[in-house]
Amino acid sequence: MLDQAVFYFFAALAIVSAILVVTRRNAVQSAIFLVTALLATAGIFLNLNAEFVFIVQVILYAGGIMVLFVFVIMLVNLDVALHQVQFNRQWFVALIISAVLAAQVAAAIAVSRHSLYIMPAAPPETLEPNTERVAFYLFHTYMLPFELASILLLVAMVGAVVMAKKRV
Amino acid sequence: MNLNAIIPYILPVLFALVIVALLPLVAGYIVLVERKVMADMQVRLGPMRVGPHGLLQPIADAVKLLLKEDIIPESADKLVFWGAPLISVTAAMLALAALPIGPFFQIADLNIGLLYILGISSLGIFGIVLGGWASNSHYSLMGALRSAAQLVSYETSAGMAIVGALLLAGTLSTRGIVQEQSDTGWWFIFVAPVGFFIYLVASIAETNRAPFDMPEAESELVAGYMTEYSGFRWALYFLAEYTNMVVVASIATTLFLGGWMRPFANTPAFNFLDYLPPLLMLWVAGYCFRRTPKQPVQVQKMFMAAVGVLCVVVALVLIMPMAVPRDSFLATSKPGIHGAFWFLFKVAAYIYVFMWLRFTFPRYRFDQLMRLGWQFLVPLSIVNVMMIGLALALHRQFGWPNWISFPLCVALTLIGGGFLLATGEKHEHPFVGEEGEGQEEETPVHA
Amino acid sequence: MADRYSGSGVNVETTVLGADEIILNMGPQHPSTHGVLRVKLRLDGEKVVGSECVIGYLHRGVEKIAEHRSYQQFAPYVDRMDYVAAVSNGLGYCEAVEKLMQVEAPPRARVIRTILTELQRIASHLFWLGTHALDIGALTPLFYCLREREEILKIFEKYCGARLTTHAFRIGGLQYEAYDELEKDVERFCKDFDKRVDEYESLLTQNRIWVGRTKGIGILTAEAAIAMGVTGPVLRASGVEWDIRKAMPYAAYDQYEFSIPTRKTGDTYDRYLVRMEEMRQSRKICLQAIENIPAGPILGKVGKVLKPPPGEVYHSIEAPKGELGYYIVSDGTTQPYRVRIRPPSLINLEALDQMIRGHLVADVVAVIGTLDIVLGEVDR
Amino acid sequence: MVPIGHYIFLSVAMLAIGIVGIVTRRNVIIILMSVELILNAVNINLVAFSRLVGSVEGQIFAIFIITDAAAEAAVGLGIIIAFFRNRETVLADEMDILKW
Repeated sequence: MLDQAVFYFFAALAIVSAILVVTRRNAVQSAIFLVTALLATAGIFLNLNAEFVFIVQVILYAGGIMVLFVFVIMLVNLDVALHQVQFNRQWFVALIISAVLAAQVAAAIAVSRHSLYIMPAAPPETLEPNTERVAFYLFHTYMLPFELASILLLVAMVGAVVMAKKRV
Repeated sequence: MNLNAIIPYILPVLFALVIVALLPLVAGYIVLVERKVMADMQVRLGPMRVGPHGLLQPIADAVKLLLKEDIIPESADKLVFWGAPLISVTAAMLALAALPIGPFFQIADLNIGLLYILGISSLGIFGIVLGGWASNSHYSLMGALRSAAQLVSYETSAGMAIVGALLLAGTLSTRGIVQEQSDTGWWFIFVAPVGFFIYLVASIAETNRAPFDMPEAESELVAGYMTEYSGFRWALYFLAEYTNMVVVASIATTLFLGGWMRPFANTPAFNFLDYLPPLLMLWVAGYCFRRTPKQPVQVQKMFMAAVGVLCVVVALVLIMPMAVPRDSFLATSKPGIHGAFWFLFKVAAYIYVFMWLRFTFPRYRFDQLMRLGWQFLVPLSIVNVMMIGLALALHRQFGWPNWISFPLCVALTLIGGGFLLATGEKHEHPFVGEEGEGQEEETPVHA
Repeated sequence: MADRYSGSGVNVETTVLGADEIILNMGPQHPSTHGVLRVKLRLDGEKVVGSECVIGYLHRGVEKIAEHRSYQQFAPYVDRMDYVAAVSNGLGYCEAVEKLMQVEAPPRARVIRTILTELQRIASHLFWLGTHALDIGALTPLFYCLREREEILKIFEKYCGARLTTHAFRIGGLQYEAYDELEKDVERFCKDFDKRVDEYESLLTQNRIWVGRTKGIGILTAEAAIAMGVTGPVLRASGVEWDIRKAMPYAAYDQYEFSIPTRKTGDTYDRYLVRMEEMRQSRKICLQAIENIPAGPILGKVGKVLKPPPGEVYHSIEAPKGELGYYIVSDGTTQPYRVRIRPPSLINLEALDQMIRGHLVADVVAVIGTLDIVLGEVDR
Repeated sequence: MVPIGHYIFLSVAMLAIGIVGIVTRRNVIIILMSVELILNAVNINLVAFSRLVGSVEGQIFAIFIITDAAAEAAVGLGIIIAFFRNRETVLADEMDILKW
């Protein structure tokens, strides 16, 4: 009961703010709504007993990546940019893509509704609290991807510094 | 709906209400204490007019701020300008949810408690950045940008310092961390002093306090991101800042200073320390009563006496669990009451250190701040984490006794710190040397 | 007017701005421009690439007022220029008029003038130290400095009844006879003062942050300083040993032992050290002076109505902030024909642009503080 | 319990919104933000199915995706800053030359 209320609240919040992200003229306001969408998603994660993903989402996504976004928006924000046309005339393409996507998913759900539709109430002990299990998987089974991810981050960091530097 | 289903929610909601209701008052009185401490260090008296010894000053200030005209600049982004202080305050208050004020007084004991506090309080930066941007003023924008850069940088080292303590505790739950310190009998400040130092510095920077108060440096940026704010919105920023101070002080207390534990909690020989809290309160009460006849007005006399009586009541509450028979209900409340006292006492001491540093040191320059953060604190915190890991490994894998492995690793960390400090001296003033090459601005081809 | 004093030829308005450059108006309402100075900063990020000082917000036409006042009537006006060091202003003016009239103040007056002026130098430097430290973020030294400055102001108050704009001297000597305990008061102040300076130094001199904020900031080489006519502690910190008290002694300075502190680099830290040492030297002068205050009249032979012979005179003294000069042209009437004042703050302010180029906004504040300008004197 | 289909629906909706953003917006920063929305949509699916299956491996992949998003944001924003410095624009359809 409470679970469902929380989910639908966060889901609605996420969708509404996601729509606002792509429709606001001002990039800073878009960023604010993106943060809201991400936090709403984080709430959904928490509702799914994924505490660690929740906190990673909050710290990294909302607290880290989005701060970077806001920072860059402020650096490049031009008053002129606000008065320019903000949208391409490609609504048609977007609509088609969305429609095709929606149809696909609807079909998928319709076909497999019996196997997928009802989520089994997961036994509480399997997933709660699972921070330790996440750590176990991360550092045992998925050790190599983890290290690769850190290398990816390093490369990205170097790349970002090189590109954003003033005089190369 | 079943009543039993609601009961677990009642107490946390009650605690949350208490904290949200009391926090503005607490923040106001921290400001008063700060002004008093500052005055004492600067051979002055500080606020003395509103109430005896200025005790009603926070309330007068609050009333003034609430009644002030709410100015929103003409060219500001109204929505963001309106919402930004709320973000700051909300983030700061949410972070309090996972803090254990004594063993019984906690809103929620999350199993990711510490990460939760870190994550939520890192959201407060949006309030600052967006507020600075929305004001549409150069000073505000520069304050906001500085603050974004500063908070992101120092969160790194604060996080690493916390990782060090987490390695020792082996859990993320705030209650578990205190329990671990209680079990071993060693506060983590003695096991990882360097980690505590890093956290102290980083937490000052994170709360934008002097000597790292770059975002609001009043002599450079007027008031930084708050320049265009006034009245109640400004008060909200202020509330957020002081709440954040309480939050970082609570984290430090929980992680490094033994949380709600009394000093020497496990040594029966020091049990007389249990009488210290009531005695302290009685001493404060005595001071209040002594000063009562010296107040100029009848009302002030009564108020001063009332403060004294309040202190006596608190002292009685503190002494009550020890006076009653051992197995009565009141006696079992002793850890809760005394735990809360010691927790708040340690938080207050930590905040006092903040104030002390603020009134002693000049302000860093922004590039120096960043250099200190990235070239000294971050490497040092990494060294610290590695050394704590090494100490734990030596102890657990090779069976070295604790009293060898930990001092050894602290010494190694200190050597690392000294090395960093020595190399850091070399790059002092990058901007003076750069001036020559700054002239030859390359022109973009297509511009 | 603004272009004339920019000292750099940067005309901010007409420069095409690059993408990263913004203009920041510092002042005239800004906590650390020490009054109503307005500095237009051209910034690349936080780095200063150019600046222009806009002055005149406190212009009161002091020089013009002089032409419509008698010589005595004008004396109180000079106190309002550098209001932090009113006694020094008065001394300069009185001595200039005395030189014009070819009279001399009696020895007793000259010694007491020296004592009060040196006390004023200490007071001015204390005020500078407090506000400079406040600009750099150290809150506490200000109150310590004001505590000592208060003692000096109390001495002034006892002597002439006024604390800030004292009007302590009179053309030809002193306004008032020294009160009985002047020596004792000055001695009591001087006895403690050395320890107090040590106290300030213990807060700042070795402090890593203070050193980091001041060393290498706003370097002014000796050549540049001389070329721009910079005087006072700013010049001496660049390594030029020039002090009018030694070079062209006035009042009773030729009788006393003191040294001129100088430093080499000419950065903010050096200027800080020079001023700290100057306070110690001033204390030394005061101690020597109170030992032997000659008896005798306090007013030389000047009439009730001052009518200097036609002619012109330039006389300058070493005010706390640098060379304070008065150029007076007399046409033989009771009112000066023209008075021109050379305020040290104005000339020193011209070095600002050169000193802050390539530094950060925070350094601008430090450099404005270290120049020790008083806008009352810059704008007159 | 919430049916898994609703999670999928949420995820698809966010994906669609992200695509609409990428296709229709001119501002590169907002395009990048739309990409973040899409990655987020994927995360919702991963975590929901991880709960459904009763294993945390889905969460592991969500964490990897967040890492990837961080890298992408850093590089993307670096490019935007470099581009803005040279051309003073953040509009995608003005990025019409290969070299400058």
